Amino acid sequence: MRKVIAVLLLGIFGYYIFALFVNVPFGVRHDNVGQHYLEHSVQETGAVNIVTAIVVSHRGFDTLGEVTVLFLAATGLGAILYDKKGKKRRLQNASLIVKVASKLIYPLIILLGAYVFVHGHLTPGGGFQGGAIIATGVLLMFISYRRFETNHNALSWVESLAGMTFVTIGLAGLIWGTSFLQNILPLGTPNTLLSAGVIPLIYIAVGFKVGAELTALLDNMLKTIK
Amino acid sequence: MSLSPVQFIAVPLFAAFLIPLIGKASKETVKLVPGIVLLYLSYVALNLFPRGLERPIVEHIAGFNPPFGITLYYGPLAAFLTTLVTLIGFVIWLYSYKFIIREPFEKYYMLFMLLITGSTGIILTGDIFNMFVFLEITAIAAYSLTAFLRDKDGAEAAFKYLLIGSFSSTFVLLAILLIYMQTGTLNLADIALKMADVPITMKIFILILFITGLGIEAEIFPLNGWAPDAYSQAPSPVGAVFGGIVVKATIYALMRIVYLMFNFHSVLHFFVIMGVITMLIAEMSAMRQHQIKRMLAFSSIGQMGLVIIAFGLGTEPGVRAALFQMFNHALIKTLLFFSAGYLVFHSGSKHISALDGLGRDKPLTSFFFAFGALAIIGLPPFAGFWSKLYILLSVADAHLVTVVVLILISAVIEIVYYLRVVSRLYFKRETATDVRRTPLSGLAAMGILAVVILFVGLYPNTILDWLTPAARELMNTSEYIRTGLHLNSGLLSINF
Amino acid sequence: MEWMTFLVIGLIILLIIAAVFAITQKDLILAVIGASAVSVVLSILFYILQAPDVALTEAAIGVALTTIIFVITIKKTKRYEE
Amino acid sequence: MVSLTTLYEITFGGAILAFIAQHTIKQLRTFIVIVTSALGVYIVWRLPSQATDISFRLGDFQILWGVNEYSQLFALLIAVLGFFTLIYSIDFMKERERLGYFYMNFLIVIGGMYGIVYSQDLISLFFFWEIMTWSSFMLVIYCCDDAQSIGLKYFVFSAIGAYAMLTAIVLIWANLETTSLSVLFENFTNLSSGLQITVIVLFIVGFGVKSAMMPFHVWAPDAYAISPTPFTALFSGALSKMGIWGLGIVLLKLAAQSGFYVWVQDIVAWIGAITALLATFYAIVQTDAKKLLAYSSIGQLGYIIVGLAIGTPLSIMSALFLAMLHGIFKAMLFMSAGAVFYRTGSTDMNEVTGLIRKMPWTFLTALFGIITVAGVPPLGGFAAKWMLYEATIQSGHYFLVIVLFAASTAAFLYLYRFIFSLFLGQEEKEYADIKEAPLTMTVPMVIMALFTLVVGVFPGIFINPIGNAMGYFGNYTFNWDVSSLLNEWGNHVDMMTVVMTIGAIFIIAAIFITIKNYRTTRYVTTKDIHTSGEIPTENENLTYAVDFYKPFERAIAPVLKRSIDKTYNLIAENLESAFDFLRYVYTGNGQTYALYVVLFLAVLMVFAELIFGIQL
Amino acid sequence: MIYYAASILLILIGMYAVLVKKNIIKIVIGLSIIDSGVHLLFIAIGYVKDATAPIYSRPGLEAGQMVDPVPQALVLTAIVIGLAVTAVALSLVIRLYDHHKTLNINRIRKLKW
Repeated sequence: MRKVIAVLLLGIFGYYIFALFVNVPFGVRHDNVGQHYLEHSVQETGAVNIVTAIVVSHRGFDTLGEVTVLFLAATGLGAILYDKKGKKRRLQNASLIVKVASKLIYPLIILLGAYVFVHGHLTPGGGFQGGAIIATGVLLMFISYRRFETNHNALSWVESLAGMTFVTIGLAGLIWGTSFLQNILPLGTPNTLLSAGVIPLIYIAVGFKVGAELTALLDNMLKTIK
Repeated sequence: MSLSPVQFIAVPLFAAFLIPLIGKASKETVKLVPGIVLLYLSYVALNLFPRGLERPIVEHIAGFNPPFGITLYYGPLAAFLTTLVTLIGFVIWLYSYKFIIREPFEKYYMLFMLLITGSTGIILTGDIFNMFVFLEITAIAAYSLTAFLRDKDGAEAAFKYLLIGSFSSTFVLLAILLIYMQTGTLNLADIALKMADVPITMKIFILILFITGLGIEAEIFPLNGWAPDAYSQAPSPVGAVFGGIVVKATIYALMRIVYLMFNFHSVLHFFVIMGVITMLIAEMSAMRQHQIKRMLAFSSIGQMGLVIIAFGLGTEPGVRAALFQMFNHALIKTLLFFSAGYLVFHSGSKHISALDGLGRDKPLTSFFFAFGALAIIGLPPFAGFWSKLYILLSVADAHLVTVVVLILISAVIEIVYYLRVVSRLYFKRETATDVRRTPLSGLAAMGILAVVILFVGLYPNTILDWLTPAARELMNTSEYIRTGLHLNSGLLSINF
Repeated sequence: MEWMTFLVIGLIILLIIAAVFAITQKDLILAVIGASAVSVVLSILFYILQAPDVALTEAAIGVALTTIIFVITIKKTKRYEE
Repeated sequence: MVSLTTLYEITFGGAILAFIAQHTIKQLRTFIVIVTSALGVYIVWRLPSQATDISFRLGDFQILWGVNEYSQLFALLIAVLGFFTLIYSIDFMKERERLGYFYMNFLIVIGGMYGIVYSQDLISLFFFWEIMTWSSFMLVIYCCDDAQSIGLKYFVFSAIGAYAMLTAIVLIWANLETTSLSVLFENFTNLSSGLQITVIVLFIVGFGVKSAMMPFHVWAPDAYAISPTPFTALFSGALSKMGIWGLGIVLLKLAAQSGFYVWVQDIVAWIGAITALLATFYAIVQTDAKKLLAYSSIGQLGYIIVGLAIGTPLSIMSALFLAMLHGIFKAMLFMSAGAVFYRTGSTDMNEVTGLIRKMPWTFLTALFGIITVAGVPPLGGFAAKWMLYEATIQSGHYFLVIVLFAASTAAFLYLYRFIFSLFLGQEEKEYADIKEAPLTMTVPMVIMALFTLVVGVFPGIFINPIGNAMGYFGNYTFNWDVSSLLNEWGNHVDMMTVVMTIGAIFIIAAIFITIKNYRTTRYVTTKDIHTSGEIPTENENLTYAVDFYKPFERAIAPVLKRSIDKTYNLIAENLESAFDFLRYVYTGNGQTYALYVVLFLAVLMVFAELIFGIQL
Repeated sequence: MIYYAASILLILIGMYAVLVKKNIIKIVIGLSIIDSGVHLLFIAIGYVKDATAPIYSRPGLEAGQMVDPVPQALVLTAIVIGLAVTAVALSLVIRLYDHHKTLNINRIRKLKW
């Protein structure tokens, strides 16, 4: 019964939504804010990766929100899965090959993550991607080594400090510039590592924060009840 | 540092990041942080308020001119709502101070701060995608807070909330996508400007998606299934957060979007109809509830129905009445949740039938509940009276006498279920009394609210004088577009 | 670019199949793998649509992290749907 | 010093202070309460000469408070009754709990009533009306057992009335853009006739609920009976008069201008008469003294409504006269019932008997009270009733007068029962060591009792202020002596002579009967009753008051069976179960809720296509 | 064009799972599939035929040759938000299983009235 109703309703919904898109041409250039960004962002922000420029500069506030959402998820998860009793992961030790291999790969992954977020303004990727990569690296260690422990203290320090750095950069813009999150550093030459003003700084903060948060999140999930 | 509206968002956020660090040093200090932050925010609010009334402050985040950057729009309406959120937030903190003593309370305060960030963000932002982000922040914080007690019912309520909340975000996202596709911009003012060229089909579907998406959090029937569960199973201050902050911010978002982008009159009448249905069904359901907080939740939905009716009139008195009702409802429902929280705590049961005779035992808490009940019914000399009166008058001005009658019928139903509880409170009971006392911080929070409610009831002009420009702002779309787009006021906010 | 079109069509068919697999499979682990397959295909599609940033993100988050947390959850609850 | 604002400040301030005092310095509480109400009396007394109109803006509305003779009449009643009932309550309430709560609400009720009669605009009228309503509700649920459902019934009916009123106010605002009463009176004819009758009906319902007009009276008996007696006295004496006050304005100021006046008059008059008759029937079969008095109250209010509805000068005067008088004698009667309750712990007429020698002052009050109710000379009730009948006959409502006579005659039955079963008859052993009620209770009662006598002799002391008050409704001129009544034909009825004559007869008869009876009576207990050979058991109630009017009850049983109350209960139950059904929408399943969301979306989309005819 | 169809289909499949499937983990999977569909739709409307990614990675690239970067930036945010929601949802699932010992949503409906 529920199936029939659901299919019927979804049919109606899908039909109308699809009907909306039937007349929308695919792959056509529109005259919109995106064009403005493509044309002016390099001068305005110094970043050659326009997506990064938008994410960190033009829509930096969104990114702040995004970081907040992740932080929120980690906090919420911690609150929901909180348990007074001491917690232990219940994973088995992996085989020796996996162990050794992951020990070898682990620093490389971390390095890759760092590379991705440091070069956010130049190449695809940025803080989120880098942070996620770092978290997967830690996850690898979690899986391979039963006793692998992250330093919680350090994690939460990193988490908080990185978040505060982001906000502080924003407030610095308010103090020394004209508005929140405004770029207060020289833009430098596009396409070099030390360019794009505060973008790399923000992305580094975001990278650390996301990495720490996702790690904490995984740790929390792995360790809970049962 | 000069004052700027962005602090409403940045400062609580900063505090949320700071809390875990402070928690390492001393757990008790953590409890103070939100209070300090909210006090600071009220200072900011009081300072910015006159400026916002005089001339909207448009803050350009990162210094990019609209529509290429995100802007914050601090006009009379935003000034009013941020002040409201700050005030409610402060009393909720005061109340939580002794109420939330369960571990991990520092997480509670973090979530609470983030929720404040989210809702002020919704209110202030002038960018539609940014609004979505803040909606999500608010929603996720709300899910987590609902399940904060980690009990069976809390998790269930939170899951339902999340399930429907995800639908909400999907629809909002789809609507944003359609808007971007059609207008090529995300700035609210710019969208409003370019919306005229959008084909009507598209417009209506965008509107439908927005109504559905935001209507979920604004508790429009039949999208409000999550609300009674979430309100009743969350810790009491969180119920107050929902009724006082989250819903208000979402309704604001919905109405801002509707008024700004869609100017059909028939659409507004649709809101009147939806409001009436929401109100009636909620009040009728509230009457048959056995749990006090569930009853409050349904009553909250009913009141939101009233707000939606008033917004749907599309007249300036209507909007003003709706804003007034939002203000009063935020205060009163918070007071009710606070007192109900301690009543539940003292009686040890969520059920109404367990409340017999608590009026004798816990005179002050019961007094505040009775006070809130009388106020929310809309009896003078409390604040609720004026807003209900204004809503009725604006509805009658729009020649909708049937709606007037329906509102009054629902008010009668409201009387029945509220006073049933009140008279139960003053009933005799033979069982042993609860020796625990209601803590001073809780009573202080309720006391502040009660004083404000009474004050506004006796001097409604204090609020109404603020509301008139706020209502005008919502109605006057062209002014919003003008200030939102063309004033180069990245400098404005700082050079005062 | 004819082969590209075919590739895209193939990928999209794969996408839909993976999604249907994900929601019909009784074994939740397999279902999650289906969902992660959706993410993989999506990531490739993002790349084809000239969105390397998004592709990278989808790969890191959609494929790796989301899948992992699903798997952890399933480990902590129940593997098979009733 | 003497102004309306001070009056409000003192009354409401006193309310709050009383509450605070209860929780800090208990001894101060009584003092504050008494001083507050005494100051109220003083200020109200001095107001006409000194008060100026107060006008200020509140919200979008011009609030206007002012004093006129009409409101002054009611304000004095409120102030005096409030003062007396509060004095009465000192000892009566002494042993009770939560006195802060009690006195706070009591003073708020009084303040609310002042506010009503002095308000010259609809908003402040409604404002104070609702304040009065909720504070009196708080007093109704002050005590015990069934208070919950009774209080709720009271409030729901009040709310229906109040909201009817609010609807009328909203309609007036939407059409005339005013809330001022005087502007409304001037411009009332500018409204369309449909709107006129709507407004009138809504106002009549609004005020009718408070004045216990049929069919909105069902809240009254229970609410009167359950509330603490000092408050019942005020409730029935003054609070119900607020409805009368409003009805007076609606009928004589608004309805009189509309084209429907004749219809409205007749219908309301008949409603009033039926109210009087039915309430009297109900009163006869009551066994609880307070309930009996409550029904009697409803009946008396019915007379007053008739008087107002007929609308000739004489009838208006009689109505207002009766209203004032009713305020006093019903307070007296409730107070005496309360005094009995205070000493015996019961007002059940089947239990309590023979208190005449134990509580002589209480008896005297009750006696004066019932004589006034019955409208027998020499007390004030006679003048009032007499005027009412005369006015009714003159205006040609002959059937109405028959009904009123019937009700009036039947009223003797319950009045007799009241005084007979409580005070006369056999003394019970269990009440052997009962004493007279304390002074704080007897003094107010006796003062008021004497007052009814004075009014009986000198009706002018009422009639002249009432004549002034009627100036509010138009140019009625009266020029009557203090101690005489005037009928339409110009005949004076010298009350002094009447009173003297009747008084002399009464005294002689009383002396005669007393002397005669003292010689022949002997003491028996109530158990000494012939039971036709059956031995009465211990727990069988054999007080002669049981089944006092059994035959009569049987006679009017068909009327009583179709209780309006039951109908309301039936409606309420059905509504509740209907609501219960609606509640099933919330199934508790999150998925279903999600389905609702998609359903809503799909329906909207389909509608959009249907309504806007979208081309897809 | 086919992208539109594919993403809408994904959304519908996800919604079907949310509306019909009894298992709450399945429902969460459904939610993430809905998200994927919306993301794909976003990227699809930003696409411009024969254009490159919006990165000035080599000299000579011009604005006219690039796809619209804004939807990409939005999707980036949306993906992270989706992850956050999924994580919270799954933690709730764990809690629910802990209390109810079942994943069947029909048995998790204690809160009716």
